[in-house]
Amino acid sequence: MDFLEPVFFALFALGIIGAGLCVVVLRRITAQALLMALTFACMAGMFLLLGAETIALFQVLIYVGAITILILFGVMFTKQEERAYGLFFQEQTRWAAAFVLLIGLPVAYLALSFADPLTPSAKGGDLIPLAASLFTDYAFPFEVASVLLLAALVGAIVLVKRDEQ
Amino acid sequence: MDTLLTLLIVIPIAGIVPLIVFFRDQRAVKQVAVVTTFIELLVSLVMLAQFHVGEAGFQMTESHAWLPSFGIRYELGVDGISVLLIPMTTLLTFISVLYSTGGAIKQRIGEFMIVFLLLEVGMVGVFMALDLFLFYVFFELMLVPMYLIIGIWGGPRRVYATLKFVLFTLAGSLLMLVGIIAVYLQSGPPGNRTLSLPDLLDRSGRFPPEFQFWVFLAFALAFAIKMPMVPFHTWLPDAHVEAPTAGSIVLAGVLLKAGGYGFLRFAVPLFPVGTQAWLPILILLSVVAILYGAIVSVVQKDLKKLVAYSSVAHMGFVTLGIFVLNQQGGVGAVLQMLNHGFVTGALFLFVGIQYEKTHRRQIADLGGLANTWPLFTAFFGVFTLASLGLPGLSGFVGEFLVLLGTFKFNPPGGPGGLFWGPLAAIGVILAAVYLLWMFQRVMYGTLREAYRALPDLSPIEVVCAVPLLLLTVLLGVFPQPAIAIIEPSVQRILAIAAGASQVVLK
Amino acid sequence: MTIADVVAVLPEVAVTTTALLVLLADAVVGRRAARTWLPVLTILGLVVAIFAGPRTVASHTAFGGFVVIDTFATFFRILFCILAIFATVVAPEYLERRAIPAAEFYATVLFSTVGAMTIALSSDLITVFVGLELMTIPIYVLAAMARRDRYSNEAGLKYFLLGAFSSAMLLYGFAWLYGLSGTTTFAGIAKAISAGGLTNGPTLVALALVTVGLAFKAAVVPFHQWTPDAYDGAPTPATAFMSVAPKAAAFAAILRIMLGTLGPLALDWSAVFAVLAAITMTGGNVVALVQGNVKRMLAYSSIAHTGYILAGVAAYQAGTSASAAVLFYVFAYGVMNLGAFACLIYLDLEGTRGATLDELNGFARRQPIGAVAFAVFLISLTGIPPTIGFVAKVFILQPVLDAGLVWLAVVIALNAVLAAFYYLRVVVHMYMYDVDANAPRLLHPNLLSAGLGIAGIAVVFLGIVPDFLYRWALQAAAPFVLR
Amino acid sequence: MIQNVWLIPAFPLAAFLVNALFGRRWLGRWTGPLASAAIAASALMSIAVFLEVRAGAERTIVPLYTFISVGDFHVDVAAQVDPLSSAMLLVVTIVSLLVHVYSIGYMAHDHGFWRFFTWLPLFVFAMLILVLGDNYLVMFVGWEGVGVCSYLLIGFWFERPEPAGAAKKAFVMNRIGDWGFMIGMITTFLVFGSMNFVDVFERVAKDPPAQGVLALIGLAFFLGATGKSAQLPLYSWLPDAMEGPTPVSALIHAATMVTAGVYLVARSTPLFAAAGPVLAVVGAVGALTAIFAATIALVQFDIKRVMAYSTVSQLGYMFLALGVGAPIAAMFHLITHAFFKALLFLGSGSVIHGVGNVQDMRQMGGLRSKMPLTYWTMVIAGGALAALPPLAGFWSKDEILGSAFKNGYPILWVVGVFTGGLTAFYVTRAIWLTFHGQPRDRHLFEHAHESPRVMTVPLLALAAGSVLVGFIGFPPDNGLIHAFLGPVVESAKDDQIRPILAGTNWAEFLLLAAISTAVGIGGILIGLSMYSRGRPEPAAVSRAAGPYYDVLVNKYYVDELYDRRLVDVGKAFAGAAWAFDIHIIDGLVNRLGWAIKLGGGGLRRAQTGVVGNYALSIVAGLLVIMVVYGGYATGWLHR
Amino acid sequence: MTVPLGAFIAVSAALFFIGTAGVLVRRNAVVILMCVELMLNASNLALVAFSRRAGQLGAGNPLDQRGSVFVVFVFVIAAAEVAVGLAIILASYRNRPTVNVDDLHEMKG
Repeated sequence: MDFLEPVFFALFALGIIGAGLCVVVLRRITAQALLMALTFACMAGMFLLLGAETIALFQVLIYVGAITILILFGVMFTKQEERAYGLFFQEQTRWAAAFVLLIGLPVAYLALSFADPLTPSAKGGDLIPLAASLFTDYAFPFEVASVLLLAALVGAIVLVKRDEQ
Repeated sequence: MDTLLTLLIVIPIAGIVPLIVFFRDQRAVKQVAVVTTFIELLVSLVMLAQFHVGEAGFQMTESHAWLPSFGIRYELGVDGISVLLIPMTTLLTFISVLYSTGGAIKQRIGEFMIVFLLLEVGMVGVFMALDLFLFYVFFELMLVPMYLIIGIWGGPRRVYATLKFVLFTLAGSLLMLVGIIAVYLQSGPPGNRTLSLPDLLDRSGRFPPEFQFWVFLAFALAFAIKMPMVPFHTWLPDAHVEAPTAGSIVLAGVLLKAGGYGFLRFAVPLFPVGTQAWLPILILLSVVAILYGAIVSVVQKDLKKLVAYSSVAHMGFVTLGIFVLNQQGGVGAVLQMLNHGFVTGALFLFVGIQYEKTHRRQIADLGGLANTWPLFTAFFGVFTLASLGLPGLSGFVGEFLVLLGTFKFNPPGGPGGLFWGPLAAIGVILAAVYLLWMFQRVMYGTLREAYRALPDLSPIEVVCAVPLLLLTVLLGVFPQPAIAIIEPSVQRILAIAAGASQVVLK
Repeated sequence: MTIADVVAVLPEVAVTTTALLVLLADAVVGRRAARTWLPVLTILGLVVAIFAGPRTVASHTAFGGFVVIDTFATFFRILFCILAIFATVVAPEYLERRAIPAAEFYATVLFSTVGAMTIALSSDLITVFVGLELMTIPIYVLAAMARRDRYSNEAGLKYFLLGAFSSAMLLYGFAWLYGLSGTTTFAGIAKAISAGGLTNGPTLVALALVTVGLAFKAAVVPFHQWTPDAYDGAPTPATAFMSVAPKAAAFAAILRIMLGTLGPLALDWSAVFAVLAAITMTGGNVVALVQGNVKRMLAYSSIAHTGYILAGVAAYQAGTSASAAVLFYVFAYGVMNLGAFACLIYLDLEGTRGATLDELNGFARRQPIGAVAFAVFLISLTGIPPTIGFVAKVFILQPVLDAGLVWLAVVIALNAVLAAFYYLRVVVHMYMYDVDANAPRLLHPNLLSAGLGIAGIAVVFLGIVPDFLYRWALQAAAPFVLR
Repeated sequence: MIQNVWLIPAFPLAAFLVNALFGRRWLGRWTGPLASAAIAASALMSIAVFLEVRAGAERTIVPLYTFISVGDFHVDVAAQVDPLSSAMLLVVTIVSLLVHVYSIGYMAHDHGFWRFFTWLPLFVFAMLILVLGDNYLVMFVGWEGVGVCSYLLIGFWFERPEPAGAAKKAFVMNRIGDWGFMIGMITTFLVFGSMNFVDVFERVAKDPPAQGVLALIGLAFFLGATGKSAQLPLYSWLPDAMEGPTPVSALIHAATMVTAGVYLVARSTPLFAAAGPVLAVVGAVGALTAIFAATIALVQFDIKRVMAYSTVSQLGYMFLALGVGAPIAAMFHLITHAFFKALLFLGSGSVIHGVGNVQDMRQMGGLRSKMPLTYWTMVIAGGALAALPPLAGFWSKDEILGSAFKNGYPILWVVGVFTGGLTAFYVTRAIWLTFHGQPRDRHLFEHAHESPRVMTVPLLALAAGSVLVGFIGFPPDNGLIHAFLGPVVESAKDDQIRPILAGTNWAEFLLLAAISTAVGIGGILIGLSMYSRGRPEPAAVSRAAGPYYDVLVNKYYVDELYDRRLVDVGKAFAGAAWAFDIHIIDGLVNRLGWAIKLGGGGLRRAQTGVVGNYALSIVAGLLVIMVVYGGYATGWLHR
Repeated sequence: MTVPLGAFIAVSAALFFIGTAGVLVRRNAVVILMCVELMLNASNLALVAFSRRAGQLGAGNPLDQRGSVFVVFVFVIAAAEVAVGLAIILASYRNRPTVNVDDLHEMKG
């Protein structure tokens, strides 16, 4: 299995970066959404490689599932059209590329400085410890997060519900 | 009474309450305002009577913790300098309020009186505060009311003028605030810091020369703008021209004094080395102000502008007197402040009265008014003469002492008193030129038909003018009682400055 | 989770419960009753929250160290509750007129308040991030809450997109911090970083990302551009709240993270912060100067105030007084800025969208109480005594000078002059230009006027008697002593 | 009596106060007699004081109260009663009294009657302060006080523009002189540590400071004197001052105020004496002014202007005397001049009054018959002015010229003698044109009348003075006045001042007197010949003189120089200064505001409203911050 | 395990900046939202990778809980963000049928 890891890693990395780039570059919104889902899926693979099975599962459930679908709904509800830039300063691709490369390349380079090799993952999964810490140590942020969801819920409803009259 | 000074601050505030209650009743508003300012005047006179002449230090001091976690105190006190400036303030305020009840303020009189009483709090406080922070608070407290007075009850270009006034003043005072805080930090180790002037004077030997250099600059900018010294004076003509009469009176009579007072009270004794470093420039600017203000006054077409520019020249004498750093100069500067308060206040009062009657302020539109207004002419003439420094009236004593001090001024290196003194004295000639020319064009000559039926001074206006006249004459003929009050304190300040600068330089 | 833990977060529980009760009550009671009683319920809940918190100065932890109840947290809890109360007080009439669902508005404000409070009491990256999001996401909703108002939509959308973007940056920075230190607790990270310092490349990346993320939340130039549009477009009561609470929360986060966590790098970031502070206050003021719309002008002015507060952060070397100055200023800013925006509600009730200067002409005649209150807030924002704004500026200047940043102090002073120009110009229009005599008097919602009146008096009162507040700020700042 | 010397100025002051407060409403015409009575009281007191001084009270200081005392500077309001001041007291109060009485008649029909009698006693008060002060500061108070009264009284008819302008001109030119006074006074204090005459002169005598310093002080005081006493170059206000009522001209601009400069220099004799070349300057300026003004007086037609230039000229004589070291002669001339010039003015006033406010002599003529009393008194005064023996002017002027000659200033003597001729000529011309010949304006002549008694009695009194006062200087160099004023100059131990108490050298006196009298009579004869016989015809003379005549008629174009050139240049300068104020100083401020607004506009445009741009600026900010942090980390940026 | 930690982080950085670039260059609000999600995901990857590293420094679990718990919270937050974000987009779309953020520049200056 170990020798496969670099292969899988390469595959997933390729998937993440390639699909991510496509999301940015492509012009068809549905394709973009699906490619985003692909990125999420590859990410789940990465999580598996890192031994975070539970996270990977959540990733699939929440991202590949819920979020992608939500976004697809959003796409469906709105009319999509690409228009030419109306104002010259809206065209900023070159600047954006330059800045992002100027920042991204050094950051990526610095990222490689985390050179520690990772030990093979111990078996047994991460679900139990994760759940345990989530509901004990992290009880407070967990509660806050639930309030957050509630707030988002209320907010989303109030924003999209039809007017009463 | 050991809370007399606080009482002076409280009275105007207390007067605001009935003003708000009777807000809609014009008569009541006027009565309340007049009575309040009159009580304030009486109390300030009581304070003056209780003052022990001949003692140099602060008297009637009050000191309470105010912001203990910051080491700031509510500390009041008067010495020979402020004990005269405060009654001047209360008198001018009373006169302004009294005059304003006579119909000069036509709208929102309730608001006007509230704002004016607030202004009085600031003005009185400035001269009593012994804590730098408290001083700053009062210093700025004068700002907003005056801003409103000019902006609401002013002339056609009031908004421009009032914003200019505020921005100029703030630019200076905020830098001073930085300076004050720097002083605070320098005053001692954390926990033992203070802004109380008496404490600071004990510690001012700790201010290193470079520190003094910069902090003095910060203070000097604030005061120079307030005075105003050339070249920071351009707000003054605009502010005066647009301000209502009452505003002009206190602006010229009191607010400008805050600058000179600040120099003398804080900047000089706290930063003697800084003072020395900036001395040549300040002397130069003072003399320039005297001459330049006078020269520009000569060509003014607007009566109020002329008096405003003449203020620049007169305040030049104040700064000159302060910065020659000797007793004659210092005492002369204080006397000049008093004199300028009464005389220029009176001139603005009369320009205002005149304007209320003729609705003209352009000198070219006036003329011959002496034919129909004998009383007005008499008063206005005396104040004009006092303003040009006629001996026997108050203007002379201050200017003379300042000149005397200037001649004595003998700095190591650089031009001395024998250079600056005669130059400054030229200002005395020029004052005669522009004031008499103004008087000639406004009061002398043939009277226009339109003005023939206009009435002379009303009883209220006479009541406003008489105390000023008496004071002008008294200060001119018998200046010594005032000098006796002022001198020890000036001497003390100069001595402190001299002592502290020796400590620092050693 | 023990009883003690619950007790520790009782105020948060109270606020959350209130939010739920408000939503529930809205569903239960009738429209008229709701209109009267929802604000009352909200305010009551917040008052309970204020008194539910601990009164002692002793700090303790709860939830296994994830919640720190110290003086700092207490300060901010109370501040956020006060701001929420104030925002609730000024809103009802506006919500009614603009057909904004009131219950959801109050609930959203309350949710955001919980988030802000969470930031203040957090002690690790996770809690602070969750709190930040709980604070922000309701604000997006608030901004967009006037659904049929295109400006509100635009404000919400812009704020949301950029807010999410910046949150992602902050999160990525957090991730790197975690990677660097192997822990998410503030104390742990601080310990790990003090070993390496900035010379470590990844530390640099993390620091930069965190700086930008937090700077965005506080609206620091050049990360501020969402601010004017979001403030401008949002419904005015929402603007009033979102201009103060998130900013206060952002500074709570900045203190917790930059000082409490990245303290070992303070030498580096404080230099950047000092420059950012100068740029921010100048940029905000200069652009505010040329605004014709008062709401937008106030938005820019709030950017300028960010600069002043940031200067206090940059002056960390002065010790407690720097953090205390930040806290005091945040408090002062909260009251006066919220009040200033709220004063625009009078005119908004007439249908304006953040009055232009000309629409304010004669305001003093049409709405005397509102005009006095507005003038007081503006004077306080200018920093003229005897108002809290002045004292706050003094408290900021003191550590700035103490830290040796004389140039920054001078920049602050000069900026205050710039600011005076446009603040006082508003007073000019209210008091010195008159509208024709026929202009009707403006509506006079009692709650709004009472709230503004009290706030105005508080602004002056605290300007005259600031000591207890400052002492409280000093206590609250005690956890952040770096020398 | 000396201890109560303060009553002397107190009476006029009281009159001033009473008239000022109650004059307009209640007193009305009673103001005149009231003021006169007050002055009379002062005059009586002055006589008493004078007698007491004569009886031996050489110098008494009467302190009243501390005026200013700051540090080492201490000045009392105190009177110094000594021969000099008591003599001046006498002159001032007596002439004032006469002028007051005269004015009751002269001003009778003026609606400003009460005002006139308010200001005139005030003037007397100020003049008395000037005279009595025991130090330069108090003297200065009086000095400026008389200046301002002069201002008020010149501008008495302020509804006309000319008096108003003349008043201002007078005050401003005086102020230029006062500048010098002030500098002299303050420098005196710096050098001597005191402003009291006694202290200063004692120091000069015992321990004189460097001559240069004294010269500076002397010149400064002399500048003050030129302003007040209308000497070159500050004389031009005096002719203009004739716009005031004639009694004012008589009192202020002939008899008293304008002599204050002489009094100042005489008072400071010890100081001047020790100041080296300053006295020579004084003498030269005096002589120059004397001849300069006399030449102008030759061709003026306004009767009062002739008298005004004559006054300037005569004051020049006094300074000449001071310059040649003869202060007693100067004081002597001051006294005689006070009488005869006051008389000339009052006489002119009587004429003007009589003919209905006409001053141009070309419209007069033949008035002798209509106003004989005026005529004869004027003749006496004219004779005194022309220094005909034995009238008062003869004695004093001759003493001046004699001193100039004896003390070694032959050029000044020549100038003086020649000016004497000119003086005789123009006074002859004036009297002839006014009183003799055919009436040139019939209408005017018909209505001319002699003045009422209240005016003529003072004329007579002054005429008596003009005849008799000269004898206080008899015998020459050794008369009453020399004995009396001797102590004033005695303290000046310097070879430049020669107290002329050596006794009379009759031969010398007669010779010199003969020469100057001859020149004077020559002048009179030429005048008579020109105006009574028409030989040579005055018009022909003026044609022949051509441009020179024009120069004289136009008063050497000095007014043009001062008013047009200097004033215009000054105004232009002031205008430029104001433009600088508005455009540069204020302009800079406004420009700054404008620049800030421009910057705001620029930054505003960066706020495009487009989310993408906002995000880009966030990223750009991130980039910069990273670079900065990188810089800190690597050390190429310093914190 | 042969793949070093740095590789994971580098991939996460790449994805993060791809997302960043997307936010900068795309104008469709929904797409921007997607790009933000990519950025969040990049963070998640970094968090998990780091938690793996932190875990092996400590004892017991291969993963440090902090990182993975953080990731879980990010999931929640991302969901909430998407929900609210889409709601805002839809609300805006009702008034002005466009999802093009360039068209929303009525407020500027």
